[in-house]
Amino acid sequence: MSGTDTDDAGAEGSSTTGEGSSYAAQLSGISKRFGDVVANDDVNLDLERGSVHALLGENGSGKTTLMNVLYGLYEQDEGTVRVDGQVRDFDSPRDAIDAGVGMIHQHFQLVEPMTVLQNVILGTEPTRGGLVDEDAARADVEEICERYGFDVDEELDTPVRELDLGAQQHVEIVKSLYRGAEILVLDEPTAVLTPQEVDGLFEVMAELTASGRSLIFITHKLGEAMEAADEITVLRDGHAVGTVSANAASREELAELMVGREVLFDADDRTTEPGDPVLTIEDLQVIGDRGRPTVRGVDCQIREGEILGVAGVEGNGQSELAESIVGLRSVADGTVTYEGTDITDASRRSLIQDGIAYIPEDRQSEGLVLDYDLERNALLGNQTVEPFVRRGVVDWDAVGDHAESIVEEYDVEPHDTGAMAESLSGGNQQKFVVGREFEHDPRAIVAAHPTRGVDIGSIEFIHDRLREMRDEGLAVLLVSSKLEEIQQLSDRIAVMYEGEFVDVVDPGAVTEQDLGLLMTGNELDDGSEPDSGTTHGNGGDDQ
Amino acid sequence: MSSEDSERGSQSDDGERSTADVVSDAVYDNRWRLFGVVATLLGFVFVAALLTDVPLTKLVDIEFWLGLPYGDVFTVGFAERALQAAMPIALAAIGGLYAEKSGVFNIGLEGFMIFGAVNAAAVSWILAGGSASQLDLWIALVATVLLGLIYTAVFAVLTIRYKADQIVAGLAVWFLGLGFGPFTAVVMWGGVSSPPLSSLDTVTVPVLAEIPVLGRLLFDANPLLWVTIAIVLASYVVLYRTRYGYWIQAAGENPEALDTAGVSVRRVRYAAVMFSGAVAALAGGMLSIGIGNGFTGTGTTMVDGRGWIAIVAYLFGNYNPILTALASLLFGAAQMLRIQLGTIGVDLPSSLLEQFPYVTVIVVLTLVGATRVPSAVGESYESEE
Amino acid sequence: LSGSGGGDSDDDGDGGNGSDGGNGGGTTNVAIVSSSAGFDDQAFNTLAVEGLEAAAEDYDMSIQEVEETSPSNYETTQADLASSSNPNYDLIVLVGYEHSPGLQTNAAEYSDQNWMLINDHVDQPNVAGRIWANHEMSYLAGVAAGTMTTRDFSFASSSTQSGSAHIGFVGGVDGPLINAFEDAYVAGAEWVNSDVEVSVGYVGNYQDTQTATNIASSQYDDGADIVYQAAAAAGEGVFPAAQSANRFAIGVDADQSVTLSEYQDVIMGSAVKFINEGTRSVASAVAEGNFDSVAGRQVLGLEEEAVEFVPGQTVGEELPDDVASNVDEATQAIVDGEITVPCSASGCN
Amino acid sequence: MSSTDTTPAASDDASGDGTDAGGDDSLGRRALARLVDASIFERLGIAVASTLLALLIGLVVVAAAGYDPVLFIDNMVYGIFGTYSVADLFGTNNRLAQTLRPTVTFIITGVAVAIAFRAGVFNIGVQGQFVVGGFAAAATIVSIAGSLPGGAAGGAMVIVVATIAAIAAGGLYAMLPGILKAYAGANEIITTIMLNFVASGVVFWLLDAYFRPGGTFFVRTERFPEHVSFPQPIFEGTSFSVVGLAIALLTAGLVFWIMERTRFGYDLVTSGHQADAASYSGVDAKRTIVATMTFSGMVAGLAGAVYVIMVLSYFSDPATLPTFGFDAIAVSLLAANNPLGVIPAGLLFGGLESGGNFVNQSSDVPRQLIDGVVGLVVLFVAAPELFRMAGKRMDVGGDEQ
Ligand SMILES: Nc1ncnc2c1ncn2[C@@H]1O[C@H](COP(=O)(O)OP(=O)(O)OP(=O)(O)O)[C@@H](O)[C@H]1O
Ligand SMILES: Nc1ncnc2c1ncn2[C@@H]1O[C@H](COP(=O)(O)OP(=O)(O)OP(=O)(O)O)[C@@H](O)[C@H]1O
Ligand SMILES: [Mg+2]
Ligand SMILES: [Mg+2]
Repeated sequence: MSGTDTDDAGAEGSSTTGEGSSYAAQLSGISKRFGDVVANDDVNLDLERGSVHALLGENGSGKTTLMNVLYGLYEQDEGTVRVDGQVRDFDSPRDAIDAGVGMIHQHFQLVEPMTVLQNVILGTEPTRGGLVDEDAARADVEEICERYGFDVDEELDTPVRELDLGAQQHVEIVKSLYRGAEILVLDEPTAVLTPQEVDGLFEVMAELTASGRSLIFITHKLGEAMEAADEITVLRDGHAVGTVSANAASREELAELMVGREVLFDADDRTTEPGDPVLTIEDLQVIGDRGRPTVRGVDCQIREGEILGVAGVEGNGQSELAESIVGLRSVADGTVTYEGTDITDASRRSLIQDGIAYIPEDRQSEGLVLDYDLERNALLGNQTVEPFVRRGVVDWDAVGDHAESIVEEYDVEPHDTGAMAESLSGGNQQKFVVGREFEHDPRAIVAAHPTRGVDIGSIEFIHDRLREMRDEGLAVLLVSSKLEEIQQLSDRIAVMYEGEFVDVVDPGAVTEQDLGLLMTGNELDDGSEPDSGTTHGNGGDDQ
Repeated sequence: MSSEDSERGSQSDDGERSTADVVSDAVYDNRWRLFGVVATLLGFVFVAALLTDVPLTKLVDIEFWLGLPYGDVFTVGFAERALQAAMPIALAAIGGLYAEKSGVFNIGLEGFMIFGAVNAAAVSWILAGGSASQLDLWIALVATVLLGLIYTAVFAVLTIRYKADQIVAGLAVWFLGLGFGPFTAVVMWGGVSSPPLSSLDTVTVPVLAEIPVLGRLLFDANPLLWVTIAIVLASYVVLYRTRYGYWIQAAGENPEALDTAGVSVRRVRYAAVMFSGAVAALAGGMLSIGIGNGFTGTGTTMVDGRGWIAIVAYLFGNYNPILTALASLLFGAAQMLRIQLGTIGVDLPSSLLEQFPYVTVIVVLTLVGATRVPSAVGESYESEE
Repeated sequence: LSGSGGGDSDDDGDGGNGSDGGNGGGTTNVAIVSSSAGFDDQAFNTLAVEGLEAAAEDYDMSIQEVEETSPSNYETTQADLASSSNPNYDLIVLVGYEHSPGLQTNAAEYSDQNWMLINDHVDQPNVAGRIWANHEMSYLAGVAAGTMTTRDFSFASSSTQSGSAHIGFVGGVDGPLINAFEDAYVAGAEWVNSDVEVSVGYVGNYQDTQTATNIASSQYDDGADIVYQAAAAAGEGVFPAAQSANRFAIGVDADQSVTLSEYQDVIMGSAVKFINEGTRSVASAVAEGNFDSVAGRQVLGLEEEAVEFVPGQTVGEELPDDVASNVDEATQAIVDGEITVPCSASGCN
Repeated sequence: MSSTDTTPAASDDASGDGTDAGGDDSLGRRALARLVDASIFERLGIAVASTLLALLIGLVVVAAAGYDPVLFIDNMVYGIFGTYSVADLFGTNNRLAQTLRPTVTFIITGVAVAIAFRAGVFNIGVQGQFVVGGFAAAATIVSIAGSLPGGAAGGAMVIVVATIAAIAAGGLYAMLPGILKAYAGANEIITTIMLNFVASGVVFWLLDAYFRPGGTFFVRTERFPEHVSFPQPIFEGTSFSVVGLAIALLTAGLVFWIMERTRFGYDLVTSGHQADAASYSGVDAKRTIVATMTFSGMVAGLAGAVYVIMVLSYFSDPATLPTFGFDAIAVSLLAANNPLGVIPAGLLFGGLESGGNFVNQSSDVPRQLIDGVVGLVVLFVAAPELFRMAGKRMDVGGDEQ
């Protein structure tokens, strides 16, 4: 079978059976429990055909669970699932796929060493004479890319592991389309994307709805929900607390629905003035994983009590910059000076002792050991810190108390240091990591995407802490792909493009659009997007 | 990284390329491996000489090297024997490769080979005693493969269905082979070894056999050579050109992805593991009645570590069936080279020379770098509720 | 029931007296512990057991075969058997020098136990050490091979070329034991024909028949007319190689043209040692109740007619007479000490 | 996986990708995860159950092959405990010593494996390191024993020196594949298997060339002088010494303590779980790999020393040594790579060894059949799920989550 065939088949399918209702899917009275956790409680959701329906909610509010029910991964305890007006009871994703439901998980389902094409057709390979007919498949896939404007058709023979996350996400979508999905569920698709990629995704979504497909779009981000969705359903603690139409809703209203209280989007109210330089970076050059120079001559200073924000499209060297400063990546050339001493080639361990904290961009593979409990995780990075370790011997009681205090102060759910890191939601995982790093009482902080995939409540909290730290006179280097965040927090914004700081601007003086232009190197050579092929994903999130 | 490239290249190429191209590419991609092999050989003779009393001056003397009777060393017979030595290793390695690609580390190859060797001997004995006809032998080999399937089915159920630890289970298979293999012989023949048994005759293809060297190597050969070559090529095609091959790779790299694509990971793994047992059994049967003349069950049995070498061969061959076959050939050649040297009177202590293949592998790996093991190997997979 | 006795094993040592007392009738209990090659090595283990079985036909004797292939267990295995009281062994036969380190302790520890050690000796009154002169029989194999390689001889489909004087040797492990076979074999061949060329190859173990075949083939390819094997079970692989190369081979330890009759057509002869005779006589002596008469170290060679070169069952008849005459001449010369065979029964230098 | 698949070294000691580590170190992790969540008691139960099941099947074979199954069991039990009543377990019989003797080596080699697997380094070379260590100890003893005073004190001194030599040798020999893995990305599964062969061959050659006493064909060292041996307060004359057992238990305890309570242990275990998290926390991944292999090899070397001093009193052709280094992998995994769990696991293997030997000595059941039955035990021990079949489905750490 080929992509187009299924497309048509699917289209017919919906037009014939679809007459039943104008709803592509209807979830009625869905309840799902895990032990005593009520993930979904009598949730209703009606998905208009050809529309985008956003599902908004904090971590653990039940979004993914609800969708896993629709996708046949979980069996609901109560309630009914209707697709094209017919009651369906999916036992496995296969049934859902056959019924035209596709789901793009938060953590992609791709076979890294296999090529894009092989991944797209996996399980539904067309064959000729026993051999996989890659040419036929290629044609179909290229057509799909054509129609919805995906760029992965240049990459069809590239192993997925070489694509950045944005491209990998496209592969996932193409995969669903190739299998003839009429209903597409996207679980936090934007959590790992750059602003540009997000825009691209929204265009794709528009194309899809235009072609009669129906989308469910999970996110924490109000702006995105309002921009991309027709309708928005908000979940809180497993309840559907409201469904509003996107253009009728206001940020504040939605935020309140989500969090159950008022959220203020305060601008920065800084008190102190920056002091002496803490980190001085001169002509820093770093070689990336693929052996190419990814940081190419960065100069800057981060002073006491200031937050230097680094904006940029992912893969332009921000990660390498951060990693080389904190001692996780060797420096090819240039120097890093910290409080007067040259730390260019210092090891991570010595820098930890010198008080340089690091919030890694990938909490799941770096920030936490997923199959350790929180107590053991509290020692991570503290191995050389008294009183946790004395003369090489660990004092687990001290560590335990430390873990307790982090969980308390940073309100990590569950409030149990015995919980496995793996069982925490990403948001709570992030809170724990942030807490642990801040408790180092550091003198400088390098924070990479500190609020990625974290819900509003936590974002607010983490931002406040960062400001506190700044006000206590710490030097903070903030790397983020959320321009909003950068602008809210930074005292100065450095824009990074192809390994260089193309400009350092005052957050007050620029708009997101200006930044977007700078980030895409527009002043250097007009409109040429940085070649996405050369950028690579920061893994872990898709593991 | 060359090894990666070669694998990637062979996966993503567009089907136009002939196997010859693939091989030549493979060779090019692995020029460092080849270089390493040669370098090690020289270094090795050197060290061996150091350890013994052969004067080093002799070794640094070009004349000595030029003077060596290479003609007597690299004979057609040498190549012939190298091929024969490589056959069982290559077969078992292909099996192990498939199992591991699908996510099951079959460390029990040695054991399955021992069972194969003794079963083949036993069946041919039951069929016709010491004087089995060619037909009997083929029947015996087929029976061996079937038995191999049954044995690995058990192994597969334990490792896949019951999530047995693949490494312990594999070691257990080895112990079982060392025990029940010879024991079968005791039951059959009253001793751990069989009496001499007849083996497959070499088959001569009329005209082709006349071709100078290749003729004698390929067309005046033991038919199992052709079987082996066929299996190697077939397994290459299946792995990189058919949907089953895709599934096997997916099962080993990201079973969840395969599962959500609606393919049963378990079935794929069962198939791959049982295939590995079948070819390992054939490799064993090859030793006892294919090219050899009966089963020897003393000590580590006549299989004598070939199953372990097979594992090294496919890791060394970077999971590419063709490279794996070449790696096996390297082992065969290295071993035969040692023998040739002895034959022409180069007198180095063979307890040292025997180490040559092993040291080669180490050196080459150091030059070439990593072999990437499939991500999900060793991990049992359970699809969600 | 085995358990019953184990508990009070210590004072069983003197149960060993059975060897003196127990002769007057009652069963003679003999245990034999294999070498690391195991009982089916087609070499001295197999022969040693044969000898005991022969003795068991003349006497009321029960034989306990203990196959123990890891020498690190020998010391305790010996002790266990010596201290066993059910049965209470009258004689414990230990195959191979791998047993001597353990026996050094146990012979003294269990001074009432009668021991027989094959291929080595431990200097204790209760030990009968028997050492066969592998080097002498190998020398004769060399003589035979050296003689035939310059003859134009053919039998069945096999033949030798007079043009070249080239023979081969396939050994098991490249260690002193087999080196003794090799050196003596070479010397024997050179005694006949000073410029004979000898190709040498070692399997590296005693079970890999396939490698043995490959080595032999390599040597036949290189022009060897005759290959002598000293690789125990692995050595069997030499004979099919001879068959496919249409050349000849020489067997070892037993007359392999009998034990491996499938290969009669290529087995020119065998260098045999009568280990079976050795174990038979010692076991019988024990059954007779006079172990003391057999105790002590004995080197068994040509002089004792404990080793010899026997022509193959079928090929043998056809061999030219000067094979027999050369072999006899060499035998006599060795016995008279006119020829000194390289190496000794206990090592080479 | 920014670190995983791009550079050779990285892609080898992968696991960059957090929960689902690529690269061969995932093998170690999965191996560990496999049994890790079974409680000690459950695992003991499993071990017992699988042993019984294996023996049962073994019995069927025994009977089918025409031997007496009752006698077989009887011998097995007696062979392991040397008695049928717990009362005289420590009686004059030495069967128990026969059980504890191999147990000592199983425990120490098992701990060696556990160290590596815990750190996600797949050291299959314990056998080789064991051989090298044993050889180093023996070589030291035969070379210095003569020149030192005899008697208990002299003996002790020799033993200490020899043991240090063995630990050093084992450590160095394991360090090599460690370095190759860390700095050249050479897959340690392959290199360690290869080095097992090499160790055996080279040691054999060294023994023959430099240590073989005149007047014997046996490739071995001299027998150690009497005074170079462990004291035997009990079980005398059995080549088992409680001192050896004490060393084994201490080793297990010490390694456990190191893993649970020290920075080194935490770094090591963390690297095994998630290499990227480890380096994030300041652990030098490459150095940890080398350190792990070395540590593991040192323990393997210690095992070699204890073995030659307590059991052999000489050293001979490594090819004829038992495959402790391989059994140790089973022992360690059976114990979920927990150094303390290795103790009962080692005991189980010791019992099977000793019981098997006794059956072999006292009945006409062929040795190979006994080895086969032992193989069955290992096979079933590997599959705890088989015994958890009673409905209960548990989600094992190593599984997809
Ligand atoms: N597999 C599971 N086992 C146990 N509890 C679960 C499982 N999946 C979800 N839950 C529970 O159900 C609740 C909702 O989880 P869900 O994943 O739907 O939240 P979410 O809305 O997707 O959160 P996030 O925004 O972080 O993705 C959580 O509180 C969690 O405790
Ligand atoms: N295996 C599990 N066992 C128990 N609870 C689980 C499990 N997997 C997920 N959960 C629960 O499901 C909830 C959401 O999990 P999930 O991984 O979707 O969070 P997340 O989406 O990563 O969070 P975020 O949206 O902040 O990234 C968490 O509260 C977590 O407790
Ligand atoms: Mg989420
Ligand atoms: Mg979710």
